[in-house]
Amino acid sequence: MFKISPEPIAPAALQRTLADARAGACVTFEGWVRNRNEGQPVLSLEYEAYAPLAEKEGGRIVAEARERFALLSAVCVHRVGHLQLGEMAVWVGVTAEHRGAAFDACRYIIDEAKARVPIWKKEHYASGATAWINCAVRGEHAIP
Amino acid sequence: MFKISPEPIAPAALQRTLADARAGACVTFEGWVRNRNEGQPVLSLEYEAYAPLAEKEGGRIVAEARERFALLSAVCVHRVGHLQLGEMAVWVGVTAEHRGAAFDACRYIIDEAKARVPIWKKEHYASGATAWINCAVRGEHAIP
Amino acid sequence: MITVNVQYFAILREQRGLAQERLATAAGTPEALYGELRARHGFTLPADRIRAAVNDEFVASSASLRDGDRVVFIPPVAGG
Amino acid sequence: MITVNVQYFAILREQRGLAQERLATAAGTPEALYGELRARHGFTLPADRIRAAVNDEFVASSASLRDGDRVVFIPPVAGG
Repeated sequence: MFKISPEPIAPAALQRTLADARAGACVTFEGWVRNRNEGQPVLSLEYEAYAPLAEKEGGRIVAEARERFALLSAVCVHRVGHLQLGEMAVWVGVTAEHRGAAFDACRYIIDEAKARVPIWKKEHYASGATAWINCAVRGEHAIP
Repeated sequence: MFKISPEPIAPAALQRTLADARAGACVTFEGWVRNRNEGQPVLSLEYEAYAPLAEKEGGRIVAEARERFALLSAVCVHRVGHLQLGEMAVWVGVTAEHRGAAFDACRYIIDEAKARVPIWKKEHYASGATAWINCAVRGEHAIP
Repeated sequence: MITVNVQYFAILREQRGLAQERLATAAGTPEALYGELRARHGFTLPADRIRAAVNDEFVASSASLRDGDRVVFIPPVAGG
Repeated sequence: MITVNVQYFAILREQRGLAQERLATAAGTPEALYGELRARHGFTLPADRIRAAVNDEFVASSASLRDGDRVVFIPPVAGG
Protein backbone atom coordinates (compact mmCIF):
# COMPACT_ATOMS: atom_id res chain seq x y z
CA MET A 1 0.00 0.00 0.00
CA PHE A 2 1.37 3.39 -1.03
CA LYS A 3 -0.53 6.60 -0.33
CA ILE A 4 -0.05 10.30 -0.84
CA SER A 5 -1.35 12.24 2.16
CA PRO A 6 -2.14 15.95 2.40
CA GLU A 7 -2.73 15.36 6.14
CA PRO A 8 -0.01 14.80 8.75
CA ILE A 9 1.13 11.17 8.85
CA ALA A 10 -0.08 9.16 11.87
CA PRO A 11 2.60 6.49 12.30
CA ALA A 12 1.05 4.70 15.29
CA ALA A 13 -2.18 4.03 13.42
CA LEU A 14 -0.27 2.92 10.33
CA GLN A 15 1.90 0.58 12.33
CA ARG A 16 -1.14 -1.04 13.94
CA THR A 17 -2.29 -2.08 10.47
CA LEU A 18 0.91 -4.13 10.20
CA ALA A 19 0.20 -6.32 13.26
CA ASP A 20 0.45 -10.01 12.34
CA ALA A 21 0.90 -13.00 14.66
CA ARG A 22 3.51 -14.40 12.27
CA ALA A 23 5.65 -11.25 12.38
CA GLY A 24 8.89 -11.28 14.37
CA ALA A 25 10.32 -8.04 12.99
CA CYS A 26 8.96 -4.61 12.15
CA VAL A 27 11.26 -2.01 10.60
CA THR A 28 10.13 1.55 10.01
CA PHE A 29 11.72 4.47 8.23
CA GLU A 30 10.65 8.06 8.82
CA GLY A 31 11.91 10.96 6.73
CA TRP A 32 11.89 14.21 8.70
CA VAL A 33 12.33 17.77 7.48
CA ARG A 34 15.80 18.72 8.67
CA ASN A 35 17.26 22.15 9.26
CA ARG A 36 20.08 21.97 6.71
CA ASN A 37 20.68 20.58 3.26
CA GLU A 38 24.07 20.58 1.62
CA GLY A 39 25.23 23.18 4.09
CA GLN A 40 22.36 25.66 3.67
CA PRO A 41 20.00 26.43 6.56
CA VAL A 42 16.51 25.23 5.61
CA LEU A 43 13.36 26.77 7.11
CA SER A 44 10.65 24.60 5.57
CA LEU A 45 9.92 22.25 2.68
CA GLU A 46 7.12 22.07 0.17
CA TYR A 47 6.22 18.68 -1.25
CA GLU A 48 4.13 18.31 -4.38
CA ALA A 49 3.03 15.04 -5.99
CA TYR A 50 1.48 13.92 -9.21
CA ALA A 51 -0.79 11.85 -7.02
CA PRO A 52 -2.42 9.31 -9.36
CA LEU A 53 0.87 8.23 -10.91
CA ALA A 54 2.75 8.53 -7.59
CA GLU A 55 0.34 6.08 -5.99
CA LYS A 56 0.58 3.70 -8.96
CA GLU A 57 4.37 3.79 -9.07
CA GLY A 58 4.62 3.57 -5.27
CA GLY A 59 2.28 0.58 -5.34
CA ARG A 60 4.54 -1.09 -7.89
CA ILE A 61 7.55 -0.50 -5.62
CA VAL A 62 5.77 -2.06 -2.64
CA ALA A 63 4.75 -5.03 -4.81
CA GLU A 64 8.36 -5.46 -5.97
CA ALA A 65 9.53 -5.45 -2.35
CA ARG A 66 7.01 -8.17 -1.53
CA GLU A 67 8.31 -10.27 -4.42
CA ARG A 68 11.99 -9.82 -3.57
CA PHE A 69 11.88 -10.19 0.20
CA ALA A 70 10.02 -12.54 2.56
CA LEU A 71 7.61 -9.90 3.86
CA LEU A 72 4.31 -10.12 5.65
CA SER A 73 3.23 -6.55 4.95
CA ALA A 74 4.52 -3.20 3.74
CA VAL A 75 3.09 0.30 3.78
CA CYS A 76 4.43 3.65 2.61
CA VAL A 77 2.77 7.04 3.04
CA HIS A 78 4.24 10.23 1.60
CA ARG A 79 3.10 13.63 2.77
CA VAL A 80 2.45 16.57 0.46
CA GLY A 81 2.07 20.24 1.36
CA HIS A 82 4.17 22.81 3.17
CA LEU A 83 6.07 21.14 6.02
CA GLN A 84 7.94 22.72 8.90
CA LEU A 85 11.18 21.55 10.52
CA GLY A 86 10.82 18.22 12.27
CA GLU A 87 7.63 17.23 10.43
CA MET A 88 7.39 13.80 8.89
CA ALA A 89 7.60 13.73 5.10
CA VAL A 90 7.46 9.98 4.56
CA TRP A 91 6.80 6.83 6.58
CA VAL A 92 7.65 3.29 5.53
CA GLY A 93 6.77 0.28 7.68
CA VAL A 94 7.34 -3.38 6.90
CA THR A 95 6.92 -6.61 8.82
CA ALA A 96 8.50 -9.98 8.24
CA GLU A 97 9.15 -13.16 10.13
CA HIS A 98 12.84 -12.29 10.27
CA ARG A 99 14.65 -9.01 10.57
CA GLY A 100 16.94 -9.32 7.54
CA ALA A 101 14.04 -9.22 5.09
CA ALA A 102 12.40 -6.38 7.01
CA PHE A 103 15.50 -4.16 6.91
CA ASP A 104 16.22 -4.91 3.26
CA ALA A 105 12.66 -4.31 2.13
CA CYS A 106 12.24 -1.08 4.09
CA ARG A 107 15.38 0.28 2.54
CA TYR A 108 14.40 -0.90 -0.92
CA ILE A 109 11.06 0.87 -0.69
CA ILE A 110 12.44 4.23 0.41
CA ASP A 111 15.37 4.11 -2.04
CA GLU A 112 13.12 3.31 -4.98
CA ALA A 113 10.43 5.76 -3.89
CA LYS A 114 12.97 8.59 -3.79
CA ALA A 115 14.23 7.67 -7.25
CA ARG A 116 11.02 6.84 -9.08
CA VAL A 117 7.88 8.30 -7.54
CA PRO A 118 6.76 11.63 -9.04
CA ILE A 119 7.10 13.77 -5.93
CA TRP A 120 9.04 17.02 -5.82
CA LYS A 121 10.35 19.13 -3.02
CA LYS A 122 11.14 22.80 -2.81
CA GLU A 123 13.40 24.02 -0.07
CA HIS A 124 12.85 27.39 1.57
CA TYR A 125 16.10 28.82 2.92
CA ALA A 126 16.85 31.25 5.72
CA SER A 127 18.14 33.62 3.03
CA GLY A 128 14.65 33.86 1.53
CA ALA A 129 15.68 31.87 -1.55
CA THR A 130 13.92 28.70 -2.63
CA ALA A 131 14.95 25.81 -4.85
CA TRP A 132 13.26 22.79 -6.41
CA ILE A 133 15.62 19.95 -5.50
CA ASN A 134 17.26 18.13 -8.44
CA CYS A 135 15.84 20.67 -10.90
CA ALA A 136 18.78 23.04 -11.15
CA VAL A 137 20.48 23.16 -14.52
CA ARG A 138 24.05 24.01 -15.47
CA GLY A 139 24.67 27.72 -15.45
CA GLU A 140 21.85 28.51 -13.03
CA HIS A 141 22.81 29.94 -9.68
CA ALA A 142 20.89 27.36 -7.74
CA ILE A 143 21.38 24.41 -5.44
CA PRO A 144 23.21 21.62 -7.24
CA MET B 1 21.32 4.40 25.69
CA PHE B 2 20.49 0.74 26.31
CA LYS B 3 17.95 -0.30 28.92
CA ILE B 4 16.42 -3.51 30.20
CA SER B 5 12.72 -3.02 30.93
CA PRO B 6 10.42 -5.24 32.98
CA GLU B 7 7.55 -2.98 31.83
CA PRO B 8 6.00 -2.97 28.36
CA ILE B 9 8.02 -0.87 25.92
CA ALA B 10 6.45 2.49 24.97
CA PRO B 11 7.84 3.20 21.49
CA ALA B 12 6.14 6.56 20.92
CA ALA B 13 7.70 8.03 24.06
CA LEU B 14 11.10 6.59 23.18
CA GLN B 15 10.93 7.94 19.67
CA ARG B 16 10.10 11.42 20.94
CA THR B 17 13.43 11.41 22.80
CA LEU B 18 15.15 11.10 19.38
CA ALA B 19 13.70 14.33 17.94
CA ASP B 20 16.48 16.56 16.59
CA ALA B 21 16.24 19.43 14.12
CA ARG B 22 19.30 18.10 12.28
CA ALA B 23 17.74 14.65 11.74
CA GLY B 24 16.49 13.73 8.26
CA ALA B 25 16.05 10.00 8.92
CA CYS B 26 14.72 7.89 11.75
CA VAL B 27 14.88 4.10 11.49
CA THR B 28 13.31 1.84 14.09
CA PHE B 29 13.40 -1.90 14.62
CA GLU B 30 10.84 -3.73 16.73
CA GLY B 31 11.15 -7.40 17.65
CA TRP B 32 7.74 -8.96 18.22
CA VAL B 33 6.85 -12.34 19.75
CA ARG B 34 5.76 -14.43 16.80
CA ASN B 35 3.60 -17.52 16.73
CA ARG B 36 6.11 -19.95 15.24
CA ASN B 37 9.81 -20.65 15.49
CA GLU B 38 11.56 -23.14 13.26
CA GLY B 39 8.22 -24.69 12.42
CA GLN B 40 6.90 -25.13 15.99
CA PRO B 41 3.81 -23.25 17.18
CA VAL B 42 4.86 -20.87 19.96
CA LEU B 43 2.40 -19.68 22.65
CA SER B 44 4.56 -17.25 24.62
CA LEU B 45 8.16 -16.29 25.37
CA GLU B 46 10.02 -15.66 28.59
CA TYR B 47 12.93 -13.24 28.49
CA GLU B 48 15.49 -13.11 31.26
CA ALA B 49 18.48 -10.77 31.47
CA TYR B 50 21.59 -10.41 33.55
CA ALA B 51 20.63 -6.78 33.78
CA PRO B 52 23.78 -4.97 35.01
CA LEU B 53 26.02 -6.59 32.41
CA ALA B 54 23.31 -6.46 29.71
CA GLU B 55 23.04 -2.70 30.12
CA LYS B 56 26.83 -2.27 30.09
CA GLU B 57 27.31 -4.43 27.00
CA GLY B 58 24.29 -2.87 25.29
CA GLY B 59 25.70 0.57 26.06
CA ARG B 60 28.99 -0.44 24.44
CA ILE B 61 27.15 -1.58 21.32
CA VAL B 62 25.30 1.74 21.06
CA ALA B 63 28.59 3.60 21.53
CA GLU B 64 30.20 1.50 18.78
CA ALA B 65 27.33 2.33 16.45
CA ARG B 66 27.82 6.03 17.14
CA GLU B 67 31.51 5.70 16.29
CA ARG B 68 30.98 3.72 13.10
CA PHE B 69 28.03 5.59 11.61
CA ALA B 70 27.14 9.27 11.31
CA LEU B 71 24.34 9.16 13.89
CA LEU B 72 22.58 11.83 15.87
CA SER B 73 21.10 9.51 18.48
CA ALA B 74 20.46 5.84 19.21
CA VAL B 75 18.35 4.05 21.81
CA CYS B 76 17.68 0.38 22.48
CA VAL B 77 15.28 -1.04 25.08
CA HIS B 78 14.92 -4.78 25.68
CA ARG B 79 11.98 -6.19 27.56
CA VAL B 80 12.22 -8.96 30.17
CA GLY B 81 9.44 -11.10 31.61
CA HIS B 82 6.78 -13.40 30.20
CA LEU B 83 5.54 -12.03 26.87
CA GLN B 84 2.49 -13.04 24.87
CA LEU B 85 2.15 -13.28 21.08
CA GLY B 86 2.47 -9.91 19.40
CA GLU B 87 4.16 -8.20 22.34
CA MET B 88 7.27 -6.15 21.73
CA ALA B 89 10.49 -7.76 22.97
CA VAL B 90 12.96 -5.15 21.78
CA TRP B 91 12.91 -1.65 20.30
CA VAL B 92 15.80 0.08 18.56
CA GLY B 93 15.55 3.64 17.26
CA VAL B 94 18.24 5.72 15.60
CA THR B 95 18.34 9.10 13.93
CA ALA B 96 20.84 10.50 11.45
CA GLU B 97 21.06 13.27 8.91
CA HIS B 98 20.91 10.67 6.13
CA ARG B 99 19.09 7.39 5.84
CA GLY B 100 22.04 5.17 4.97
CA ALA B 101 23.68 5.68 8.34
CA ALA B 102 20.36 5.25 10.13
CA PHE B 103 19.61 1.90 8.47
CA ASP B 104 23.14 0.58 8.96
CA ALA B 105 23.34 1.61 12.60
CA CYS B 106 19.91 0.24 13.50
CA ARG B 107 20.83 -3.10 12.03
CA TYR B 108 24.24 -3.09 13.67
CA ILE B 109 22.70 -2.50 17.08
CA ILE B 110 20.12 -5.26 16.86
CA ASP B 111 22.55 -7.75 15.30
CA GLU B 112 25.19 -7.13 17.97
CA ALA B 113 22.64 -7.08 20.78
CA LYS B 114 21.31 -10.47 19.77
CA ALA B 115 24.83 -11.89 19.65
CA ARG B 116 26.44 -10.28 22.69
CA VAL B 117 23.99 -9.02 25.31
CA PRO B 118 23.30 -11.49 28.16
CA ILE B 119 19.58 -12.00 27.56
CA TRP B 120 17.96 -15.37 27.19
CA LYS B 121 14.63 -16.53 25.89
CA LYS B 122 12.56 -19.57 26.64
CA GLU B 123 9.88 -20.60 24.21
CA HIS B 124 6.62 -22.12 25.40
CA TYR B 125 5.11 -24.38 22.75
CA ALA B 126 1.54 -25.43 22.05
CA SER B 127 2.65 -28.97 22.93
CA GLY B 128 3.36 -27.89 26.51
CA ALA B 129 7.12 -28.23 26.01
CA THR B 130 9.54 -25.37 26.61
CA ALA B 131 13.08 -24.69 25.42
CA TRP B 132 15.79 -22.16 26.19
CA ILE B 133 16.85 -20.97 22.75
CA ASN B 134 20.45 -21.71 21.76
CA CYS B 135 20.98 -23.83 24.89
CA ALA B 136 20.23 -27.28 23.49
CA VAL B 137 23.20 -29.64 23.34
CA ARG B 138 23.91 -32.53 21.01
CA GLY B 139 21.96 -35.61 21.96
CA GLU B 140 19.18 -33.70 23.69
CA HIS B 141 15.75 -33.87 22.15
CA ALA B 142 15.36 -30.15 22.04
CA ILE B 143 15.15 -27.26 19.62
CA PRO B 144 18.40 -26.91 17.69
CA MET C 1 -3.53 18.96 -35.14
CA ILE C 2 -4.67 17.26 -31.92
CA THR C 3 -5.98 18.72 -28.73
CA VAL C 4 -4.35 17.57 -25.48
CA ASN C 5 -4.59 18.45 -21.80
CA VAL C 6 -1.26 19.27 -20.21
CA GLN C 7 -0.71 19.26 -16.44
CA TYR C 8 2.29 20.96 -14.85
CA PHE C 9 3.93 20.20 -11.51
CA ALA C 10 6.66 21.72 -9.40
CA ILE C 11 9.18 23.82 -11.30
CA LEU C 12 7.26 23.49 -14.57
CA ARG C 13 4.04 24.67 -12.92
CA GLU C 14 5.85 27.72 -11.56
CA GLN C 15 7.61 28.52 -14.84
CA ARG C 16 4.36 28.08 -16.79
CA GLY C 17 2.36 30.02 -14.21
CA LEU C 18 -0.53 27.58 -14.26
CA ALA C 19 -1.26 23.96 -13.32
CA GLN C 20 -3.03 22.79 -16.46
CA GLU C 21 -4.10 23.87 -19.89
CA ARG C 22 -5.85 22.52 -22.95
CA LEU C 23 -4.03 23.16 -26.19
CA ALA C 24 -3.94 22.28 -29.85
CA THR C 25 -0.61 21.06 -31.20
CA ALA C 26 1.00 19.54 -34.26
CA ALA C 27 3.43 17.62 -32.01
CA GLY C 28 3.07 13.86 -32.40
CA THR C 29 5.11 12.81 -29.35
CA PRO C 30 5.71 14.01 -25.78
CA GLU C 31 9.25 14.95 -26.76
CA ALA C 32 8.07 17.15 -29.61
CA LEU C 33 5.40 18.70 -27.42
CA TYR C 34 7.90 19.45 -24.65
CA GLY C 35 10.21 21.10 -27.17
CA GLU C 36 7.36 23.27 -28.42
CA LEU C 37 6.29 24.27 -24.89
CA ARG C 38 9.84 24.82 -23.69
CA ALA C 39 10.46 27.24 -26.54
CA ARG C 40 7.20 29.04 -25.83
CA HIS C 41 7.50 29.27 -22.03
CA GLY C 42 11.25 29.20 -21.34
CA PHE C 43 11.31 26.03 -19.26
CA THR C 44 14.85 25.67 -17.90
CA LEU C 45 14.96 21.87 -17.78
CA PRO C 46 16.32 20.28 -20.97
CA ALA C 47 14.25 17.53 -22.57
CA ASP C 48 16.67 14.81 -21.47
CA ARG C 49 15.90 15.50 -17.80
CA ILE C 50 12.13 15.21 -18.25
CA ARG C 51 10.03 12.06 -18.30
CA ALA C 52 6.57 11.93 -19.77
CA ALA C 53 3.29 10.41 -18.61
CA VAL C 54 0.14 10.04 -20.67
CA ASN C 55 -3.19 9.31 -19.02
CA ASP C 56 -1.44 8.62 -15.69
CA GLU C 57 1.14 6.14 -16.98
CA PHE C 58 4.81 6.64 -17.80
CA VAL C 59 5.44 6.54 -21.53
CA ALA C 60 8.48 6.78 -23.78
CA SER C 61 9.22 10.32 -24.93
CA SER C 62 8.72 9.00 -28.48
CA ALA C 63 5.24 7.57 -27.81
CA SER C 64 2.41 8.70 -30.09
CA LEU C 65 0.10 11.36 -28.74
CA ARG C 66 -3.60 11.07 -29.48
CA ASP C 67 -6.39 13.56 -29.44
CA GLY C 68 -7.71 14.03 -25.89
CA ASP C 69 -4.62 12.66 -24.12
CA ARG C 70 -3.72 14.01 -20.72
CA VAL C 71 0.02 14.70 -20.79
CA VAL C 72 2.30 15.34 -17.81
CA PHE C 73 5.98 16.29 -18.02
CA ILE C 74 7.85 14.98 -14.99
CA PRO C 75 10.86 16.93 -13.70
CA PRO C 76 13.56 15.00 -11.79
CA VAL C 77 11.88 13.60 -8.68
CA ALA C 78 12.96 14.25 -5.10
CA GLY C 79 10.68 12.53 -2.61
CA GLY C 80 11.45 11.64 0.98
CA MET D 1 39.88 -22.07 49.46
CA ILE D 2 38.01 -18.90 48.51
CA THR D 3 34.39 -17.96 48.97
CA VAL D 4 32.48 -16.66 45.95
CA ASN D 5 28.93 -15.68 45.13
CA VAL D 6 27.53 -17.42 42.08
CA GLN D 7 24.46 -16.16 40.20
CA TYR D 8 22.55 -18.35 37.78
CA PHE D 9 20.39 -17.32 34.87
CA ALA D 10 18.11 -19.07 32.42
CA ILE D 11 18.84 -22.76 31.85
CA LEU D 12 21.52 -22.80 34.55
CA ARG D 13 19.13 -21.28 37.09
CA GLU D 14 16.57 -23.94 36.29
CA GLN D 15 19.05 -26.80 36.37
CA ARG D 16 20.55 -25.56 39.64
CA GLY D 17 17.12 -24.86 41.14
CA LEU D 18 18.15 -21.51 42.56
CA ALA D 19 19.24 -18.08 41.39
CA GLN D 20 22.31 -17.57 43.56
CA GLU D 21 24.45 -19.18 46.19
CA ARG D 22 27.54 -18.48 48.25
CA LEU D 23 30.09 -21.27 48.21
CA ALA D 24 33.65 -22.17 49.12
CA THR D 25 35.80 -23.57 46.34
CA ALA D 26 39.35 -24.55 45.56
CA ALA D 27 38.79 -23.52 41.91
CA GLY D 28 41.11 -20.72 40.86
CA THR D 29 39.37 -19.80 37.58
CA PRO D 30 35.82 -19.54 36.23
CA GLU D 31 36.54 -22.54 34.02
CA ALA D 32 37.57 -24.70 36.94
CA LEU D 33 34.61 -23.53 38.99
CA TYR D 34 32.17 -24.28 36.17
CA GLY D 35 33.66 -27.77 35.83
CA GLU D 36 33.16 -28.34 39.54
CA LEU D 37 29.57 -27.07 39.52
CA ARG D 38 28.68 -28.89 36.33
CA ALA D 39 29.81 -32.19 37.83
CA ARG D 40 27.86 -31.48 41.02
CA HIS D 41 24.61 -30.26 39.43
CA GLY D 42 24.49 -31.96 36.05
CA PHE D 43 24.50 -28.78 33.92
CA THR D 44 23.97 -29.85 30.33
CA LEU D 45 25.94 -27.04 28.68
CA PRO D 46 29.61 -27.90 28.09
CA ALA D 47 32.21 -25.41 29.32
CA ASP D 48 33.04 -24.27 25.80
CA ARG D 49 29.52 -22.87 25.34
CA ILE D 50 29.63 -20.81 28.53
CA ARG D 51 31.13 -17.37 29.04
CA ALA D 52 32.03 -16.00 32.45
CA ALA D 53 31.52 -12.66 34.14
CA VAL D 54 33.08 -11.53 37.40
CA ASN D 55 31.72 -8.51 39.24
CA ASP D 56 29.53 -7.58 36.26
CA GLU D 57 32.24 -7.67 33.61
CA PHE D 58 33.05 -10.32 31.06
CA VAL D 59 36.30 -12.14 31.87
CA ALA D 60 38.38 -14.87 30.25
CA SER D 61 37.51 -18.34 31.51
CA SER D 62 41.12 -18.56 32.71
CA ALA D 63 40.96 -15.36 34.79
CA SER D 64 41.92 -15.62 38.47
CA LEU D 65 39.08 -15.78 40.97
CA ARG D 66 39.44 -13.89 44.22
CA ASP D 67 37.75 -14.22 47.54
CA GLY D 68 34.39 -12.41 47.52
CA ASP D 69 34.01 -12.33 43.72
CA ARG D 70 30.53 -12.42 42.21
CA VAL D 71 30.63 -14.97 39.40
CA VAL D 72 28.07 -15.43 36.62
CA PHE D 73 28.14 -18.17 34.01
CA ILE D 74 26.56 -16.98 30.79
CA PRO D 75 24.76 -19.51 28.59
CA PRO D 76 24.52 -18.76 24.85
CA VAL D 77 22.52 -15.56 24.53
CA ALA D 78 19.30 -15.18 22.56
CA GLY D 79 17.90 -11.69 22.84
CA GLY D 80 15.50 -10.00 20.49
